[in-house]
Amino acid sequence: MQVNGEYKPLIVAFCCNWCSYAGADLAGTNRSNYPDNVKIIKVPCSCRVNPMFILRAFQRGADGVILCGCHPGDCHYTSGNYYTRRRMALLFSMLNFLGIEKERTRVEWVSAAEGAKFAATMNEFTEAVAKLGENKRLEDLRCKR
Amino acid sequence: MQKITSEALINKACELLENKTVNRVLGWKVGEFAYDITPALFTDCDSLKSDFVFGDFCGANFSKYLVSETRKSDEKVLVFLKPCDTYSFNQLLTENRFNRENVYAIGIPCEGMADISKIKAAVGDGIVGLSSEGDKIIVDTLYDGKQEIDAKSVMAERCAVCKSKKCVAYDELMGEEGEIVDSNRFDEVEKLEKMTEDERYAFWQGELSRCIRCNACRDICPACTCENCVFDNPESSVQNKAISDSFEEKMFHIIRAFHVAGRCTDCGECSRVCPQNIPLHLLNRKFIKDINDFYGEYQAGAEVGNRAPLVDYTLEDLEPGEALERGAEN
Amino acid sequence: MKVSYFPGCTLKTKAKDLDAYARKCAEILGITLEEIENWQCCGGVFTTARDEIATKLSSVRALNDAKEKNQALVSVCSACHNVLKQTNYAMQTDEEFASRANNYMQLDEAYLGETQVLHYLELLRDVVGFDKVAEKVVNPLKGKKIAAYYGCLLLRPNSVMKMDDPENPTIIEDLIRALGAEAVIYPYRNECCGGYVALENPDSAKEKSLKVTNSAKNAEADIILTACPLCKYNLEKNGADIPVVYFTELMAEAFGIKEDCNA
Amino acid sequence: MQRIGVFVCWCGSNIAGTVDVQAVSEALKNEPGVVFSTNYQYMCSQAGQELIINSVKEHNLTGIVVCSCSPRMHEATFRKTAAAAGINPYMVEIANIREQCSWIHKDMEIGTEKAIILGKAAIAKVNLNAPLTPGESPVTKRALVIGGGIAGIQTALDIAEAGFPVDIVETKPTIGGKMAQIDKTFPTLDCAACILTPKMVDVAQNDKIRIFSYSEVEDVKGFVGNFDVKIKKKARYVKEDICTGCGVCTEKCPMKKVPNEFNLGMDNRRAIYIPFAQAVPKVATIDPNACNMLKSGKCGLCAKVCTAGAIDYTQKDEIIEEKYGAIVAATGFNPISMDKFDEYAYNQSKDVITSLEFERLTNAAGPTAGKLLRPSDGKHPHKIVFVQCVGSRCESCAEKGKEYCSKICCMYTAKHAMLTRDKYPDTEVYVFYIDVRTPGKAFDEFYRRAVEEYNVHYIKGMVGKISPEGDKLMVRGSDLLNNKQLTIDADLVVLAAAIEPDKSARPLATMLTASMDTNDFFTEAHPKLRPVESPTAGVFLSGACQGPKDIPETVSQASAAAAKVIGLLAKDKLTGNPCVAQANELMCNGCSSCEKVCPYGAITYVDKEFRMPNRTTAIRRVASVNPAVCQGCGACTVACPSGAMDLNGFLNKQIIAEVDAICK
Amino acid sequence: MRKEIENLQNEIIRISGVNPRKCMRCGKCSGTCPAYDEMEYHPHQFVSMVESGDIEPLLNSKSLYQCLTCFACVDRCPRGVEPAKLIEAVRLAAVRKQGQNHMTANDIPEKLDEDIPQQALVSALRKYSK
Repeated sequence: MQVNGEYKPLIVAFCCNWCSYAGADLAGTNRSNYPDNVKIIKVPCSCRVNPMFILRAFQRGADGVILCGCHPGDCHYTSGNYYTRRRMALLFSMLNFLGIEKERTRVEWVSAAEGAKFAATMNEFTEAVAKLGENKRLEDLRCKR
Repeated sequence: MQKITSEALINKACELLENKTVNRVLGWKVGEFAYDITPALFTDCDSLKSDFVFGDFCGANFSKYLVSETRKSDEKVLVFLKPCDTYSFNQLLTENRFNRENVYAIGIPCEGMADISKIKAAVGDGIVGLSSEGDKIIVDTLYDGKQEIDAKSVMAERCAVCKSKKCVAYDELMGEEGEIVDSNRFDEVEKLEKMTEDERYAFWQGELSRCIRCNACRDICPACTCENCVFDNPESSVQNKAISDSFEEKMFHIIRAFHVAGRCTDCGECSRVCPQNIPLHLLNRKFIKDINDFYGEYQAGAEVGNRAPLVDYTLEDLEPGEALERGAEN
Repeated sequence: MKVSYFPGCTLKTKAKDLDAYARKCAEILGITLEEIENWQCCGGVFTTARDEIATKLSSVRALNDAKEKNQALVSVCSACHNVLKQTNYAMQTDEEFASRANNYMQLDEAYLGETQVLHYLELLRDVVGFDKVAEKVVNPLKGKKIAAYYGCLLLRPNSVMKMDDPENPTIIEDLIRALGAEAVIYPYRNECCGGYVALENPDSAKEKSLKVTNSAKNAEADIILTACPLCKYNLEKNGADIPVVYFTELMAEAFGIKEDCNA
Repeated sequence: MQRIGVFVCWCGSNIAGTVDVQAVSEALKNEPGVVFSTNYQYMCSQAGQELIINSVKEHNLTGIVVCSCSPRMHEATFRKTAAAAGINPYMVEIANIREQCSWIHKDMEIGTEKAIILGKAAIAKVNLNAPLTPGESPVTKRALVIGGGIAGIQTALDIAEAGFPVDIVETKPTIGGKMAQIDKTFPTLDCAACILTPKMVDVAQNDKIRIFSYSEVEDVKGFVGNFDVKIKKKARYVKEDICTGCGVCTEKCPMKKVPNEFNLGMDNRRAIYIPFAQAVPKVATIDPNACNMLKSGKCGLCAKVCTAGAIDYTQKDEIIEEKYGAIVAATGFNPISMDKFDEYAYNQSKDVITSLEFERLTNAAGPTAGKLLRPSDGKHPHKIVFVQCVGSRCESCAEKGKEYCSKICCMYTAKHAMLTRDKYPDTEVYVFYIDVRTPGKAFDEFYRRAVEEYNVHYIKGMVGKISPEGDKLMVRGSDLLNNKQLTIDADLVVLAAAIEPDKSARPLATMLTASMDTNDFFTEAHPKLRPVESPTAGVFLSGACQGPKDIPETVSQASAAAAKVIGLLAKDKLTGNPCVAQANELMCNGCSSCEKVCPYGAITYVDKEFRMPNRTTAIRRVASVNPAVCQGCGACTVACPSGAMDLNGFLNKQIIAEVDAICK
Repeated sequence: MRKEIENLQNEIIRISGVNPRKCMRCGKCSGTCPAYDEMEYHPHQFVSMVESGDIEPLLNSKSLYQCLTCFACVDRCPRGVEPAKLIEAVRLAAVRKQGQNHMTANDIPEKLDEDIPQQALVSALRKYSK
C-alpha cells in the first residue's frame, strides 16, 4: 500500500474471539504499541477463517495476512485450531509453491494473557512484510483505485 | 496399447443388458475425430455394437457421471472403470455422492492412455485416422499418409507416472488384477520446489496467465461434484467472472485446488481437458505431496470411508511455519 | 520348505552336535536348511553403538543372501540369532546406519531389513507348528522333568526379538511338552548365565550360573535345556550337577534319531 | 438497504485523546447505509444509551455501529440498548477503536485514520447483518447418571435432593462400585462400607431415584435438554420386584465353583448370587454362563427353593427408552492387567497380588473373613513387600503401562502398610517407591505416621525382579539412597497397579459425542474453569472417568457435576447462541465433511426430496445443524467445499465485506 | 574443560541413541541388574552421571567390563532409557582410545580352557577391545 508516496504494508490479522482477540485487547490495555498498519478482524475461532478470506485480502491489496488463535490444546471449541493448523500449513505451502513469499503469511498462537506477545508478533510480522515490499503477485489490479 | 478389447467390453455390456442386471451403460464413443472420444450412454446392444469403443483415447473418468446418472433411475447403470477411475469412485462413495446400489461397476485394466497433443507434435496436424497395434500407434494423416509411432513416446504424462494399476472398487473385474505402482509422480513438483520463489512465480505466471476461465477443469473433475459450485454462487463473493488479469485466475485455481485437497485422487483429468495445456495437476499433486510429507501417506479413494486429512488432525501436527520452513529447505 | 541357515562359528567347532541334531530334525519335519555360502562369524554379540558398521556387516551379508534367495534366515545359536535380529532391526529402523551399511556393501539393490529372521524355535512354533512336532515323536520323553533355560539372548531386547513374553515365556516349555516331557517353570530361566564375562571375571559368571542351576534344581528338574553353547558351557563349567542339554538333542531323542546324527 | 446509525464514543479522553472523534463521525457519515452519525463522551453511560435509543427512533435506524472499546467489554451492553430501542440486538456491531487503536497509537492523525477504517469495516458488516433470534428448546427435567459407584451415587443423590428425578445405570448387579470393595479409607481409616452403604440405602429409598442395575446404555440421541436414551436391562432371570433378597437360592445352587468377581476371583460364588450382603438392589442374579438350567435346561433348583416365586428362566433383555435433560458420565476406573509385568511374577505366584486384591484380603466380608492370609497356602505372611508405580509413569511401551501417575497408589499403599503393621505387629513391611506423592489434606502426615509410628520400611528404588523360590518370593530391587541392591525374601508381594478408565467409557464417549484424551479419560470443557463439564453441552463428568481421583475428590467432583446438572434442569427453556452454523440444503452435497470436523456432533443428515430438471425429483442427503448443540466455532464452514455451510453472525459475505473495507 | 565434557557427553548420547534425561530415577535398572554386585557404578548411576557430565570416573571404572549386556535393564525400564546401551557407549569411549583395549588376543591363551566355545572368545574381544 502506498501512503503519501511512501510504502506502508497493509496487514490483515484474523483473531479468534477467545484467545487472540483478547490478547490484542490486553496489548491495548498495556499500551503496547504496534503498527497501525495492522487491522484486526474478529472471528469466533481461527477455524472460521476460510482460505478464501485470506486470498481476498491479498487480492484487495493486503501485503501480509496473519492468523491468530488459541494455543493448540487450548481452543475454546477444543479442536478448532487443530484444523486451522492443517489447513494453513497446506494453504501457505501452496501459496509459496506459486511463488508467494513465505514471509507474507503466518499463523501465530496467542493466548488471552499474551498481550506483549501479540504486540511483538505484530511488530515483527509487519517488519518482515515491509522488507518484501508491496504485494504485487497476488494483487488484483482492477481492485486498485 | 490397451490389452482389453472393445469387443470384450461390448459383449460383457450386452450380456448384462440382456440379463437385466443393468438397463444402461456408460461408455465411450467416437466423436468428431478418431481421437476425440466422448462419453456416451447406451441403452441397447445394437448401439453398443455400432458405437462403443475402447482404446488409447478413452481417458475419460466416468465416476463423476454417476452422481447425476444414478439419480435418474433406480435401475442399475453399468460403468467401466479404469484403475484410476476406481479411486474417484471410492472417494465419491465416501462422500455419499451416489447410491452404490444403483451401479454395476466393472473394473478394467489400463495400459496408459495416449496424449493427442504429443501425437500432433510428432506427426503434425490433419489426423484422419488412428489405430493401435501392439506398442505402435498408426496415425493416418491428411498430408503425410500413414505413420507409425511408438505408443510409449506419446503416452499421457499422468499415465507415464501412473500411481496404480489396481482397481480398488468393482463388482466384477475383467482382465488381470493390477498392482499399486511405485511411481515417480512427484518429480515435477519437486523440480518446482527446488526453484526460487521468483522462478516459481515466473513459471506459474506463465502457465496460469493462459487460463481462459473456461471451467473445463472444474467440470471434468470427479472431486468437483458440488450441487452448486462456489464459483457459480453469487453469495460466495468469488462468483465466476471473465478473466481479467494477474490474480483472478490464480485465485480460482488456488481455491479449486484447496477445495479438492485431501479428496483429489490424482486422476489427472483436469490437465487432460485443459484447452490451454496448463499443468493443473501439479497444483493437486503439490497438496498430495504435502499431505504425505506432513501427515503420513494418504491416497484419496483407496478405501471407502477413509477420513480425509483435512477433516482430521493429530495433536502433534506440524505448524504452518514449519511447513513453510520445510519448503524453504528444498 | 527351504530356509537359509546360519550355523555360526561355535556350531562348526565346539557345538557340532547342536548343529547336527538341528539338521536331522529339520529333515524329519520337512524343512531343508540351506547353509548360507561363505557366511562369516556374527561376532558373538551385537554392538549397540549406532556408529559401528564394520562389526555388523557379516550379519548384513547373511541377511542379504537370504533376501536374494527369498528365504527366511534361521539360526540355532541364541547369540547368532540375537545378533542377526538386532542387526536386521537396525537396518529397518536406523536410516543413517542402513545407508552407511548399504554404501559400504555396494549391493545392486539396497538391503533394508526385508529378510525374516527366525530362531529355530520360532521355526518350530510358527512355521512347522508344535502339533506337527508332536506327531513326529516316536520316543516320548515321559516322566522327564525338564527346565527350559532361555538366558538373556533369546528374549531380549523384547522390542526387537519379539519372540515371546520376555518375563513369562512359553516357547521352549511348549516344545518340551510336545516332546512328551514335563516342563518345569523356575524363576531364573530368563536370567543371564554370565555370558562372555566368563573370560573377564570367571567368579562373576560362576555366581550367575550357579543361581540358574540351583533355581532349576529347586524346582526339581532333571535336565536343563538350552539353545546356547555359551550358556551350556557356563552352566556346566560352574558346577552344574544336572545335565545341560541342547534342545535339538532332546528333540532328536524324542524323534528316535539321536544315533543317526553322528554327533 | 439498512439505515445505520454510527455512534462514536470518546471514552472520556481514552479514545478522544488520540482519535479525533469528530472527524471519525464526520467521515463515517458518508458510508453506504449510514443515515446518522454522531459522537458522545461516554456512550455506555445512561445518557449515551438514551442517545442511541432516541436516534434509533428519530432516524428509523435498522442497524447500529458503535465505535468504542472492545466488544468484549460492552457488546452485551449495546445489544441490550438496541433491544430497548426496538431493534434486534444482533444488528449491532462494535468497532474497537480503544484497545486496538487509541491505546496503542500516539499520533492523532494515525489514530483517527485507523479508527475510520475500523468503523468502515463495522459498517460494511452491519450492512449485511440480519436479525438473529436465539433458538429455544425445552428441557426434560430428568437426569441420567451412568455408573453407580460413589461418584454416580453422590451425583444422583444431590440431583434428587434438588427435586429432580434421576436414573442410575449400572452394569453390575449392584451399585457401590470400587468403593464397595475397599476395606478402609485414607487418611481417616474409617471403614468404607460404613460410609458407603448408608448412601446406597439412601439411593434405594429415594423416590426420585431409579436404579437400572445390570443394565447398559445402548444408544444416545438428541442434545442438551433433550436426550433420547435407550437402556438395555440385561436379563437377570430373577424378577426384581418380587425377589426379597433372602439368599436361600444362593445357598442351595449346586454350581459352587464360579469365580467370585467381587472378591476378584479369590473365592467362589454360586451361579445364582447376590454380590455382597449390602447390595442395592438386594436381588439375586443368575449368571447365564454358569447356570445349568439356562445352559442345558437341567436343574431348576433355585426356582424350587424360592418361596416368593421370583425366578424366571425365560426372562429376556429389555430395552427401556427414556428422555433426559442431562447426562452424567461416572464410569470409573479399573486396575490395569498385570499380564505384561511378569518380572513381578503376578502370573507365576498366587502370593503376588494387586492392591485391590489386598483390600479384599483384609476385608471382613472378603474371602478370608478379614484375616490377612496368603492366597497360596493360607498362612499368615510375616514379610510383605509393596511395590508402587506398577504400570504408572511408564512410558516405554504403551501396551504395557500408562504414562500418567495414578495418583491414589501412594496413599492407599501407606494405608495398607500401616494397617498391616497395626493389626500384625510381627509382620515386616517394605514399600518400594519412586516418589511418595501425598498432596492432600492430612495426607503427608498420614504417610509419615506409617514411617515414624508404624515403622514401615520405605525404600527409594524399584523392584527389578521377583522370583518365587519355595514358599518365598525373592524380591530383588534397588535401594538408591544406600546405593545397594537388595533381595528381600517376602511372603507376600502387593503391586500398586496403575488405574485406567473403565473399558465401557470409550464406546459411551462415542455415543455421547464427548471427547476423550489418548488415555481414554473424558476431556473436560476447560481444564481449569469447567472441570466437570464435557465439551458436549448437557454431558457432565463425575469421578475417575475424567482422571485418577481419590474418594474425597471424587465426591466433591460428583457434587459439582450435580450442581451443574441442577442448574441446567432448573431452566424451563434453553436459550441458545444464535450465532450458529446453518446449512443451505440446496447447495449441500451431503459429503459429511462438516460432520467430521464438528466438535459437538451438532450436524446430522436427512434425506430430502429435491426438484430436478425435467420435472423429476431426487432424494438427496443433506446436512442439518441442531442449533441447540452448535456452539458456533465455524469449523464446518471451511470444511464444506460447496459453501453450503455458513455461520450466522459471521457469514462468509460479512467477513469478506470487512476484508474489503479494510483493504480499500 | 567444560567443552570437553560436553563433547564427550554428546558423543556418548549420539553413539548410544539414549536420552538420559528421560530417566525418572526409579532405579529399576539397578534393581534388576545381575552384575550389580560386581559393579562399582551401577546402571542408574551410569545414566545420571552421563547426564550430569560426570563421565571421567566411569571411563576409569572396571564396572564397564562387568556389564553382561543381558538387556534386563533395557526391557524393564519404565521410561525406555536403555541403560545397557549407554554403558556400551561409555565402554567404547574408553576402549576406542589408542592403546586402551581392555583385552587383546594376547590375553586369550591364559584364559582358555578346552571347552570354551568360540562364541565366548569373539564376544569378549568385541566387547573389550577395538
